[in-house]
Amino acid sequence: MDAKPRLAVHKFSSCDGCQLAFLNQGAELLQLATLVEIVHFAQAGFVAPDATVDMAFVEGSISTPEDEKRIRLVRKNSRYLVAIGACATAGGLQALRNRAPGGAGWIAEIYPQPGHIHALPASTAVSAHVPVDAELWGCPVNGRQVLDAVRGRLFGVTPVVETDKVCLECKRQQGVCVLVAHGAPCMGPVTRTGCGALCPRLHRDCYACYGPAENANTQALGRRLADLGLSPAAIARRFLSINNAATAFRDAGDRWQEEDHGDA
Amino acid sequence: MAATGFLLRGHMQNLLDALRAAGYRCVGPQVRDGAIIYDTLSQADDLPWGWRDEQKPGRYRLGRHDSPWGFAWANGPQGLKPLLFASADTLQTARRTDEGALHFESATPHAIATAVLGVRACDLAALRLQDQHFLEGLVPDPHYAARRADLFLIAVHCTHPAATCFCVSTGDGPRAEHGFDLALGETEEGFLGTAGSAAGAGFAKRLPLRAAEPREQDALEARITAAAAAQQRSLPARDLRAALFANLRHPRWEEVATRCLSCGNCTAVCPSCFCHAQSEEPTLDGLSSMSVRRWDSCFTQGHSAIHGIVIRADTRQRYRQWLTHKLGSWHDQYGRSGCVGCGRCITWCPVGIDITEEAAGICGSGHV
Amino acid sequence: MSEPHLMHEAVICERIQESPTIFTLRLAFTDPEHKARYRFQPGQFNMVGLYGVGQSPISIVSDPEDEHLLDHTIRGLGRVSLGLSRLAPGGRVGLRGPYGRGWPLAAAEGRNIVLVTGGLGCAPAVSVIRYILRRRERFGHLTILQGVKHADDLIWRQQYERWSGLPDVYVGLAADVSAPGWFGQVGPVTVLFDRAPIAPGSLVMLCGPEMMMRAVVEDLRHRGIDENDIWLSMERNMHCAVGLCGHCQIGPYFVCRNGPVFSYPELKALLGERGF
Amino acid sequence: MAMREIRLCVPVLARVEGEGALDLAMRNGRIETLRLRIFEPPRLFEKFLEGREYGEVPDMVARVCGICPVAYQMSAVQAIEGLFDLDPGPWVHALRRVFYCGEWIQSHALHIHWLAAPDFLGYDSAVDMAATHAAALRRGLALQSLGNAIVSLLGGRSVHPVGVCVGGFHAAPRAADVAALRQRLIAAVADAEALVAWTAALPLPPGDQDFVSVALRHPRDYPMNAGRIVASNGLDIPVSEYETDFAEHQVAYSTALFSTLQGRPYLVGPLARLNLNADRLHPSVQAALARTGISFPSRNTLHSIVARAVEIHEALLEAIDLLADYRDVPCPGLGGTPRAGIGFGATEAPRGLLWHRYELDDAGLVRHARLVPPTSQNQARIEEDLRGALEALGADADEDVLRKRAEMVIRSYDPCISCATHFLRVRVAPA
Ligand SMILES: Cc1cc2nc3c(=O)[nH]c(=O)nc-3n(C[C@H](O)[C@H](O)[C@H](O)COP(=O)(O)OP(=O)(O)OC[C@H]3O[C@@H](n4cnc5c(N)ncnc54)[C@H](O)[C@@H]3O)c2cc1C
Ligand code: SF4
Ligand code: SF4
Ligand code: SF4
Repeated sequence: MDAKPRLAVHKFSSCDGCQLAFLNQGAELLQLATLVEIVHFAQAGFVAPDATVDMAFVEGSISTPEDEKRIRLVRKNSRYLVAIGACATAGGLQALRNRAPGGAGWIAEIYPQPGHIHALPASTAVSAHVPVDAELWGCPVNGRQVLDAVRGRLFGVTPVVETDKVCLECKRQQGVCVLVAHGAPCMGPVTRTGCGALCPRLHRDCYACYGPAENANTQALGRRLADLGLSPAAIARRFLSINNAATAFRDAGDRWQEEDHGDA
Repeated sequence: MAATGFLLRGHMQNLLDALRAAGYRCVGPQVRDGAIIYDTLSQADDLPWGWRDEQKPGRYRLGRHDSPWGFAWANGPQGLKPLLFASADTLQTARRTDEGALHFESATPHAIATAVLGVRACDLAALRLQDQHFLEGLVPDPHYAARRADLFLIAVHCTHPAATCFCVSTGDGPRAEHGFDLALGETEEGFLGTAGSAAGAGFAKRLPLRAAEPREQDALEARITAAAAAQQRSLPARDLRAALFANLRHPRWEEVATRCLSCGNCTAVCPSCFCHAQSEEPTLDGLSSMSVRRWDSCFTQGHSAIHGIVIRADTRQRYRQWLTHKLGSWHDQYGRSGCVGCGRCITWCPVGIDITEEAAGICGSGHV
Repeated sequence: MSEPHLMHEAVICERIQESPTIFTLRLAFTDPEHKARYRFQPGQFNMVGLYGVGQSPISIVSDPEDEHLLDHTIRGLGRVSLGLSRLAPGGRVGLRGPYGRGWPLAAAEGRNIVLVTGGLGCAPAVSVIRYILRRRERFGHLTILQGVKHADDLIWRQQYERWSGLPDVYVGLAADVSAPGWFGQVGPVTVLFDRAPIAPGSLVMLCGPEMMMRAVVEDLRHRGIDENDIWLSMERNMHCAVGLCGHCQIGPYFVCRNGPVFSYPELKALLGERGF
Repeated sequence: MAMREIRLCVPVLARVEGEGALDLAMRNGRIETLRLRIFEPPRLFEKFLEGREYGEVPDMVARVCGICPVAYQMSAVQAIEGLFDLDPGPWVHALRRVFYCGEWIQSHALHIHWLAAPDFLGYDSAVDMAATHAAALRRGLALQSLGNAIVSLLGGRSVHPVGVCVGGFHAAPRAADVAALRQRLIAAVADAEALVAWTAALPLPPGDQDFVSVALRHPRDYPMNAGRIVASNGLDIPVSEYETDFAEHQVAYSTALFSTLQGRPYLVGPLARLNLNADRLHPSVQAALARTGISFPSRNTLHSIVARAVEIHEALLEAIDLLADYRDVPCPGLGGTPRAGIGFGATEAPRGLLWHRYELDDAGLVRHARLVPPTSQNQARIEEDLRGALEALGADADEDVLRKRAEMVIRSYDPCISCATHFLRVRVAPA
């Protein structure tokens, strides 16, 4: 039998929620530890940030000069690099600061001495800095996603890339469409599946935490949200939320913001 | 068809009890999450008594009304499809030994005998289509077959079509004509029952039915006729297969693609759509793996992806595939159109795209 | 009821690397009963399952009357096929089949055969070449025309050379882009048609990218080949292979059961229509 | 005696949520400089919230922290509902408390087993403990899953749950699901009780420090999502007056702001809660606590691990009681009517008091937001604690002992540096 693959979990700018996809697995995490050698996963007590590994999971966006250096090192040391979560795949909610004309100005408003704060002008996805081998979208990713990726790697294959819309899963779960039946401004029709259609099953609108699906018709959905009574500014906010820097959503958000300013 | 007898509204529980006594799990309509949903039904009180639906493209609302009717609504998002063609189904389990040997086991479900109350004519027509697909094709599908085997169907004639319904134009409703065991027609005091099979006739004997009066029969007929007349939509009355395939470059495809979300809701609620995808789900330890099939849709990228190429990469092609299949090549495959006029794809399309309007627009019946 | 979704274990008896990305797995069912029961027609395919990963349709290239090994020549591309490429002899796969309608070999008997293939390693075509060569007396002249994009893409060079040395066999090779040492012609596969023996009344089998197949059909029609004598092997996404999952439809057809081999008139209306 | 200077470098402090740094300069057993540094790459939540509609706030603030998203959602809805003068009623209050119990259970169980216990048992990680402490670990993981299951019941998932809205919940769980979960909770009570005894029996180093505990206090309940802010120095104020007595200031070496109470460090978190509210515990929790022989209020901050186990026990019993007569309601959420003004919310996150203030305009859009997470409130106290604890080890303590103790002390606060981030480097260097 081959040596166990070596695994690392690295954290960048994030809320730590995606790492919990591992830490919340309980007994399965212990099982994982028998299948792979966990080399670096600081929160779980494994510390070897500079070790070379077979498979690295990266949580968080790149947002400081130090992050930039570190992600290159992680890339160099990892045969297979998986970006996990909205921060690592699209810059995260914190990428909203990329849009602020004065990102630095914001810092000044929160910190009395902004000079001590070292940050890059933008919070960006891992793929903006180094090549990634796979991306698992979601805020947060869940255990199924990360364990599938590890299992696939053990079988020598890449993870399945889920690109379908939330709606499909919503219907498989026999969910009642909240947009049609309640007029809720659901983002399911443009959002990537993976969560199990949690929000519509709890009778609420999806807020797109899994990022854009393939072939997302953001224009048509935006118009529908307008029919439901949302203002252009509110529609823009729907797109410019958790995955605001993902291309499809950023573009849609820009368009509706322009519309908003046009109206004003 | 002559009525077998009359069931008072207050005796609906007797019907459910009789079904249970006959060994059936009973599934029926009930109000949940703001829609009428088919689920296990334990008591007649849970039926949607006094509820009415209002449907239009992209919109569905339930409201109360003060008549005692239980079936004064058209249909909800589901037909019989989820009961037979499960939205997720394990097809086989594979186990791998330490030596690498593989063992495959089938996972055919042990279906329980199920009685469905409140089946609409359009759903019976769709059931016939799914039977053709899953049971009468190259090889019958054992999963569908297992669930289909012990199905007892109690139809209810449609008397309150929605604005989105057009079963008259597809020839599938509003009256349930065949394919049921028992059919009920709701009137002011209760239900006129008609047996549609030997099992249904046998079962009717266990119900507290009284003789139906001609007046009641006439009233029901009048209601069904009025329901048919009330339908506002229809498919163009022409050879749609020929017309669609003659119009593959029609600009309307491009236009509908600007509205369509390519979300697949229409295919998911469609009672005849059968596409599904199969995937492997190994356990973390790698010792076993399940092959699972799930509802898929021709509106997804994966549906037509072959390595490196997506045959239908854009929405124009996906919508066209759906419509040309549903209204066109179904004729070649199953001898009739794949549309039974239930109108679900119109109501449950989040942006309200209307199949009858698109078909008319593309096939050119007046308004292009 | 039969179990159309159930796989059967097969063992890899031999593995042949045909090119850097193409390999052949020679498989045998481990259950002797199933092995004895299993029959296939030339040109049919199996679903080959990689444990824990997925299943893919792969043509059977061995000869139905030959030994009891099922040969599959596979190009490593995605999850399943690349994963299969890593298996070694003794490894196990899942197998179910055979499926589909193969080449019209009965109709081809006694006729001159023209095979036009495009792109890398067209497995279904190789199966039919081998089939004909083993039953040489039953078929007329055999013309094999292979086109590739880049001269370096050509695989099985030695095979082509061997075949070209056989009596009553003509082999023509073309590359869109030449390279030093290229001995074939330069251009699309149709540049071979002027020199190649394509007698009227030949039966033509096509396999390759659809753009290429369309161009070839066009050309052949001008050369007086009857459209009923043109057969094409089609590829579509496929999950169940038994006409249930709906992925492989081309208009009215399910490629898995009405195909993968179609006569040109069957496909004429939709061939080249993007999206079908 | 020779001058003794120590230079130590631990590149990453493991088993904390997020990453930060500690600069330490010691000479002859005396600390000359000590700085808990948090390089939080600024995520600027308070700015993102500006211009957002109030209904978006619960989903956005959850993203401050993946480990205590429930706390962020609870403080936020409390603040907004307060401003709207909206009382969501007993059903919602009860279920929110259940929801919060879930987060306490999962967060505390995670901390005890994955982060803290290896310190006391001499391991580098919980995975390494698996062989020798299998049963305890299994029990801990089961409790952690149970906490997650409670949060998922109401929120669909345990990290960034999606069920909460201003006015209540988007959907009521089904009675059958509640009943099934409640049975699992009942079955776990013995485990929770055993966990209290197990943590109390850990070889916890002694400690005795003078510090001020700050927590909520409620007339009847153990504090969670309601009450006044009280402190062991006699402070007793309504939530809205927090800013009068507590102040945040920036230090050059950290991106997390330091909080002080009347200019002095203070403690928030499970130990502070227990120190101030032991009388509010469920009687059987009080009994289990009495059996440990540790008396509260405690002046040993390492008793935090016991306090966490006690709170798991408490949360479990509360959830069981609160779900006893569960009936689902058709529409559990109430839409608020926006109005302009300022709302305050404070709840007890697993790591301590989490205080929010929102100023909304009359359209319900956020004008200003201020979030004060527990970790920045504890930051000054951690430094103070480290000084005391490390100096108490004496001038001859070797580097490894110092480093281990420093990590142990920091960890006992369960600092959630995700509300901050980055590497925690412990450097013991000459001044
Ligand atoms: C009838 C038929 C016979 C074939 N015979 C051969 C052969 O002999 N040798 C060979 O190398 N290839 C053959 N192919 C193509 C082969 O099936 C695909 O290359 C293979 O499925 C790619 O799968 P993957 O998992 O490696 O790729 P991925 O891109 O990861 O695809 C994932 C899944 O999508 C589906 N899929 C993707 N591409 C195709 C495709 N081209 N056709 C059908 N389904 C696809 C499969 O279900 C596959 O498992 C044949 C295809 C068909 C339809
Ligand atoms: S509720 Fe949302 S996700 Fe579900 S079908 Fe409707 S639009 Fe799609
Ligand atoms: S439904 Fe949408 S917002 Fe909700 S969890 Fe799923 S992807 Fe995220
Ligand atoms: S027609 Fe409507 S339901 Fe169907 S894919 Fe398009 S937008 Fe979705």
